[in-house]
Amino acid sequence: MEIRTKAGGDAGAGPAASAATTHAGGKATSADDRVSTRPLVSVILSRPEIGSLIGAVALFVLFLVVAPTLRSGASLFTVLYSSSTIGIMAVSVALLMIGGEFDLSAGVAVTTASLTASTFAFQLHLNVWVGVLAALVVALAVGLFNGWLFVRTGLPSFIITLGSFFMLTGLNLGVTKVVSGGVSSPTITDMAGFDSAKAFFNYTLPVGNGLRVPILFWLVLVVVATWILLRTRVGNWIFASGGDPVAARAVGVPVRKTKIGLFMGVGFTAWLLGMHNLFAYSNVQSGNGVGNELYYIIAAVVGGCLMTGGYGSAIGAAIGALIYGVVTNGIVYAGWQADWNKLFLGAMLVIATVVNLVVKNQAAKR
Amino acid sequence: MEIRTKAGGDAGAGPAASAATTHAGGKATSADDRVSTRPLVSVILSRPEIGSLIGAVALFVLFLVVAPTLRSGASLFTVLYSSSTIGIMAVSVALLMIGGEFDLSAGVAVTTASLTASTFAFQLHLNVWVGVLAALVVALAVGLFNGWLFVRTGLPSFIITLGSFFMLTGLNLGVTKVVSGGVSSPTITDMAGFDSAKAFFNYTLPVGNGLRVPILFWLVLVVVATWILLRTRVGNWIFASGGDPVAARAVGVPVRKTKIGLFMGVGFTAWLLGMHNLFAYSNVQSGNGVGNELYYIIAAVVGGCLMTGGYGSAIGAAIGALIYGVVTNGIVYAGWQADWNKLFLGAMLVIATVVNLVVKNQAAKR
Amino acid sequence: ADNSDDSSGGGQAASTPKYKITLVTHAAAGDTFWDIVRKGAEAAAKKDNIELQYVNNDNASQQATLIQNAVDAKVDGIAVTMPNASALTSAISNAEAAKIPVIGLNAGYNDWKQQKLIGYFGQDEAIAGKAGGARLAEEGAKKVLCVIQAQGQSQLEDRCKAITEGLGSAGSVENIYVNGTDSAATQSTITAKLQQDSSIDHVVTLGAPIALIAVDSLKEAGSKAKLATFDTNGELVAAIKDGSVAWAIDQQPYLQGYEAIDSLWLYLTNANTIGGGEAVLTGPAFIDSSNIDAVSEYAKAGTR
Amino acid sequence: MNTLTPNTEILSLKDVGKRYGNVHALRGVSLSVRQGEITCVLGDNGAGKSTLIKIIAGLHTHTDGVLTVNGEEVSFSSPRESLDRGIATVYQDLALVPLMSIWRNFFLGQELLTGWGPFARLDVKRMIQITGEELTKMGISVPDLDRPVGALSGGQRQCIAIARAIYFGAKVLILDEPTAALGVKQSGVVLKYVAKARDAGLGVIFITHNPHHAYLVGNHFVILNRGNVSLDSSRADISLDRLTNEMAGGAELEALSHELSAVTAATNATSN
Amino acid sequence: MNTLTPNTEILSLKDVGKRYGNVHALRGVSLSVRQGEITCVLGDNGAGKSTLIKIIAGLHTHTDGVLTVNGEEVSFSSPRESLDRGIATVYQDLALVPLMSIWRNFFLGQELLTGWGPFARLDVKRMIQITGEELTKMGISVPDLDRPVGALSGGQRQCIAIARAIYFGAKVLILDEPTAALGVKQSGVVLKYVAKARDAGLGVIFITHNPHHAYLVGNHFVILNRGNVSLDSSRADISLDRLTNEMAGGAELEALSHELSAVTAATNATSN
Ligand SMILES: Nc1ncnc2c1ncn2[C@@H]1O[C@H](COP(=O)(O)OP(=O)(O)OP(=O)(O)O)[C@@H](O)[C@H]1O
Ligand SMILES: Nc1ncnc2c1ncn2[C@@H]1O[C@H](COP(=O)(O)OP(=O)(O)OP(=O)(O)O)[C@@H](O)[C@H]1O
Ligand SMILES: [Mg+2]
Ligand SMILES: [Mg+2]
Repeated sequence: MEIRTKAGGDAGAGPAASAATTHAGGKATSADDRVSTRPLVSVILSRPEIGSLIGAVALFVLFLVVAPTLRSGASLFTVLYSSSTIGIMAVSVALLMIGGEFDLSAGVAVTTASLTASTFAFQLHLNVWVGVLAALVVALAVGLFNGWLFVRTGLPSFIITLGSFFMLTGLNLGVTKVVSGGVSSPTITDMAGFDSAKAFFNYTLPVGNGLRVPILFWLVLVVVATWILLRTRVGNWIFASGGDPVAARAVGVPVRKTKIGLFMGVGFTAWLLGMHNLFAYSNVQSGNGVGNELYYIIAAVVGGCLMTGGYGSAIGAAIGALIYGVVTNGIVYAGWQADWNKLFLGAMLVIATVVNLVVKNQAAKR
Repeated sequence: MEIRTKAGGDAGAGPAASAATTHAGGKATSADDRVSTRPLVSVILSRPEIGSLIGAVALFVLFLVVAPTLRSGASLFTVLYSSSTIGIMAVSVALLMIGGEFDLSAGVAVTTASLTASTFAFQLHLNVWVGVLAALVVALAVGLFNGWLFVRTGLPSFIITLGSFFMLTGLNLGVTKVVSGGVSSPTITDMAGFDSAKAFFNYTLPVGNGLRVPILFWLVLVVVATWILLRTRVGNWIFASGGDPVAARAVGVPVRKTKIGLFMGVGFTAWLLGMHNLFAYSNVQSGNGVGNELYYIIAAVVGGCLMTGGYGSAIGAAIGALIYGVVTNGIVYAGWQADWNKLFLGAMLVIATVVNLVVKNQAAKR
Repeated sequence: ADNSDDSSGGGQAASTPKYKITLVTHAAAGDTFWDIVRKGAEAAAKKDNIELQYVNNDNASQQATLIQNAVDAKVDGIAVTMPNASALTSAISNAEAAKIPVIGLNAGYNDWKQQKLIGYFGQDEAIAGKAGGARLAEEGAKKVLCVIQAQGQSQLEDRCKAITEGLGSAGSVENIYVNGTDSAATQSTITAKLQQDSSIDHVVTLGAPIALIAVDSLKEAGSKAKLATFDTNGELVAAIKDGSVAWAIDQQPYLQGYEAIDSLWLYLTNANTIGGGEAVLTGPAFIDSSNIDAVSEYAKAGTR
Repeated sequence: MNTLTPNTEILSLKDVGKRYGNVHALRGVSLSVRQGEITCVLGDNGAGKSTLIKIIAGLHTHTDGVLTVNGEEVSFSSPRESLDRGIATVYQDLALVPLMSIWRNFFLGQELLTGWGPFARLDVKRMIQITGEELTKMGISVPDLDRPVGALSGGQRQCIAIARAIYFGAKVLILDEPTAALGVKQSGVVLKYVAKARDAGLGVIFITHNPHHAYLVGNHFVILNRGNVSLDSSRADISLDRLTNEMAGGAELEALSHELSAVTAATNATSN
Repeated sequence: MNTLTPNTEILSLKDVGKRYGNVHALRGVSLSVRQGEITCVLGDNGAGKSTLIKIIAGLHTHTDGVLTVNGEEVSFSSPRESLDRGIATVYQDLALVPLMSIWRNFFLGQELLTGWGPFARLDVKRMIQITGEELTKMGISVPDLDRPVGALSGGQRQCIAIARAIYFGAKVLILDEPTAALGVKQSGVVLKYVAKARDAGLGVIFITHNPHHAYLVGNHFVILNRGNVSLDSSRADISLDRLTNEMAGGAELEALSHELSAVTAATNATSN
């Protein structure tokens, strides 16, 4: 036993050695003089959503200047409402992205939910609420299917959900066509339960010019998702499943179940938004929703979620959705030429993420 | 010196030790009896594109059975042509994906190229070929811009190119509107050089029912890309930049230049396809191309490219494009209800990738 | 801009106060049809000293938001297309509650009265489609291919449905979907369909650019089918002239845009309404070889 | 401190084999782990040590043979199953999530909760406190437990993985080259912990390249050679020197040592 | 074998410092590397060793002080610049691309070409052959050079990284804990290689936790402690024992050793 023998010979050798020992041992955790405490501002700046918040504020100020209309309360509610229709989905899409996966079927799933509710209630002459429940089951089933197929095959979720994107698009159209003979959902405004369902899913609070209920749904979802992410076991698992699924699995995190759950979460918000769309607009075109999945992803990414998973926040995604709402409506309020609005949208997107980045780098430097 | 001292004492110790030495030392590279040589079939099966090839063949056979029309030579050329318009872009998109990045602006960049060529030649009353060159410069510049912004900011390419996707969409529309007063490109059929350019970019070889030249472009691109990937230094760098950019940079691979080059490669193929579209259809709608980027990505992924980079092949992407062509046209040839075609497309996509996966797993097991 | 000469509007701009009017359409970006609508609207705006904002979105709920935006901006009038009127109901009633006059154009023939608009300029898709179908029957059509360039849009489906009705028992109609934003894909799909079913004797497209691509498909598939289309643009008029497209159903988009804005102006300045409580039909009219010369000059200018 | 129960066998492998495609990484390996004993697995690079422990940890499923835990035949299909039977593992290629904070990594998969029912939430304060204590005990200095693990040095990360496994180890503790990236002091601490775990009645599998470390704590030694067990001996039957030599290449190193010292001497002569 | 030129200084650091955000990982480090000499850098976990070599390798840029190569002041902004000055590095967290084959990894960034002009292509045959030879020389057995690196064991991967650096090392060779994951035999081979590189006139920086390995080959010893140089001595001025003790915690390990052996003895007595 080499080390032992030697040790016997040299125990308590030079003063240097013992100095080093005291230095490194004991309550070293607090003793490292190389680390300056991070100033509060830098702790705040290192949150995922801060960059986008600053981007959002900057854009908002810009549009307040160039678009006087935006300064009215009514316009603010319009912007909030418009943001909420992206934001509701962005919350669950962000959670899924933190968990390392994509859902390209999220946009059409919203339409699937609307169509299911109206078609089901209409065809079977049931109370509208039964249709609403059927839609919930179907929306969750879509999420379950995506998650199950993902877990079973191990294929990238991009390709799995691209497949279900196409399939749902086809089903939305084909089933509606077969059942109702046209491409839009049957009118259910005169059916039992419609008014109460409408009152719930499209309620307008008598605040100012009218605060529409999706804004509240959105807020609640953000709070719940933030709570889940930061203060529950499942939140920990989501971060781990996205950050390093192999490592997470190795320490016993139920990675597969977590991911399936996240896909179903997207299904749930798709249902919520789908119900709002149905009751707010009375009927639904079966071709709707295509392409919206990209906006949800944009909101999440602009809000600081990493595309590769393992990092991000629900609040960030909400801010991303808000940026989207401010920009798309701001361009209209500013009266800019409609031909260019995609150009502005693209430029804003890049600017917001670059601001985000600069802020983060600043935070890291402190 | 512990080890030395000990060594002196024990040199040539037990027979076990020396046996082990001979066993492990020397020309061990060939001596490991744990490894059975892989049968040729399994070596072949482990290529990235094989799974998709089998998927393609299976789908092709399926459609040959259900769609008699497909058995005619003319239909085959239609399928090939249709595949080539996706395939030309899929080659460069696959290379970019192997290099670890995405380009969501690839679809609209094609339209940008067409619009640039026609608008430039028309407005300045120049020979059409000058417009063609201008379009090449612009297309490469778009790639350079994407690559430069990516490298400078370090933001995910998804978000960078999403920004340029929106910006190009806006520019296509806005500039065309400003310059030509409408939303489609000016007619250049009567301008100098049009006929020769058309003869080049929309040549039809007198083979069978007419073999259109994009099919040849596509073939050449696949061969060149395969050569680059497998037999050049740059190919090595592409795999490394996608597989592990940090490691690649650490061993001196010019990761940034490689990636900028890949973005410019997408620009180049966008130009090529854009010129074909311009001369084949004489004028171009400024809203065209939106959404096609997804098909390019699908082709690459179905062809075995990893979304996370570092793995894939140009041939695979070509097969992916072929699958797309076979399925989209096959559904029509089979005379299936048009309402359901997206459903079929989605199902085929999932089936093709699952077959791909099964084949790969089989290969790994041998 | 007030005094600039305008070839189509003609004369001096009006000296009435500068009203702000928003035109909200369901156009997909980059469709030539809407170019013409917009040109008409702009001509009227110029003439009437109106500040016109044009906005568009092909998603109904987004369109509702655009209307809401206009209400928020307290514009003086809104012109709107209503392919899916029930989705726009609440936004339109918000406008009316804010005392903003709303006028309909292009789409919404069946709904504009219910929505309490001050007027409507457009064609009845059913009438147009039926007329087209009847003409096909007259030409002896047995098998008609109806090409839809975007899936799941009612107004497009309605056209094909109306054609079926107009054609009656004379023949059958089959729908096909193409990716309208990709010329090559559109061409291949139509080609494939023609190769698959050689009994197709007529092809109807629902937009001028698609018709121009279908010309190539017919050529490539070696099909003898005749080609007809809804709507026109400059190139399409040329194609009718050279015979590659037989006829087009014209609803005079320029007129729709022009009249919508102009009658809002009349309403704002003089409380006039047009149509006597009924819709003002701008179509359908057929453009074919017999009357093509009359429109080709204007088509070049981009107003037909 | 000796709370030893009689040395009952907790875990045993019989003729276990594992194939990765055409590579037969393990063949006919038999091994047993007893309560209160440390079984050291030694062997050349690529001998199959990590593969062996990945099977026990549930990360891979064995393709041949029988794995028995507490007398019950098992075939783990996920690490969870292994963990649930009280087997805690420190992986060679770590199992930490780089973007997550140190304390979240420490408790990953075994989070502490406070509150009850739907209001149960992470007990962040306690988790941070315990993480800090455990790391301090290991003698590494990590000032900010909220920092992401990715920003730590290789050795610091290794220490977190070890501290976690020891903290949660219930019946069997598996360590795959835990001391490889560690400094002299930290290695010492880890060895001490391993010995403590054994004394608390755990069965320990300790993989290392260092015969000195192995001999310092091991009760039982297994040498793997190209996927086969080439030596299986209890401490009483083998000396450190013999062990060193049994490891492939032991003899070679001796020769090298001579050679090197000669060179070094020469160099020193020239350079000084 | 001794082709030593006079010990000219190839590389030197003066008061070099590096901050990562609020962590000041290195402070005022001075060091010099001479031709034909091996400078060993030792130190506790997290002492800043890897940070130091990442600066020299061009992976990070230093925030304070002066780095001089061949008498010229430099500040590398990419590893390429460092490589171009003949500095080859083996990173602790490796630098291999898991999905690429072994031979492609070996030659990554320094590919061999055949043919000329536009027809220049990879000389696959020669690259495979050389890779095979170099790995065989290191005594590791990798049967199929076309396999992806990701499927190799930790030690096998380490060997590839080392073999590559040694093969391409031109003037300065930097090794960050190269032997940590290696078996006894492979460690010996690596040490021999390091000595050979030195004898061929290269300057070598050798980072290790193992004072035995360090003393076996080193000419010069630098101990880092919390980002500061706490010892800088040439071989002539220090003994192995002293070196071991200077490393933080050396003394602690000795004490531990005693303790452990006592425990082990007790255990053995109980269990046998
Ligand atoms: N996923 C895999 N696919 C194919 N071969 C593998 C895989 N993992 C390991 N191997 C091979 O199996 C053999 C044993 O690997 P293992 O990682 O168990 O070795 P080890 O004894 O832990 O080596 P080290 O001491 O270097 O860590 C090696 O030859 C390795 O190349
Ligand atoms: N990217 C980084 N960001 C922030 N801090 C870092 C980063 N990299 C290293 N550090 C910190 O700098 C200090 C020095 O790390 P370094 O990796 O140089 O240590 P080391 O001496 O190589 O340790 P080991 O022996 O464990 O490899 C550590 O406290 C570590 O946490
Ligand atoms: Mg191992
Ligand atoms: Mg280190």
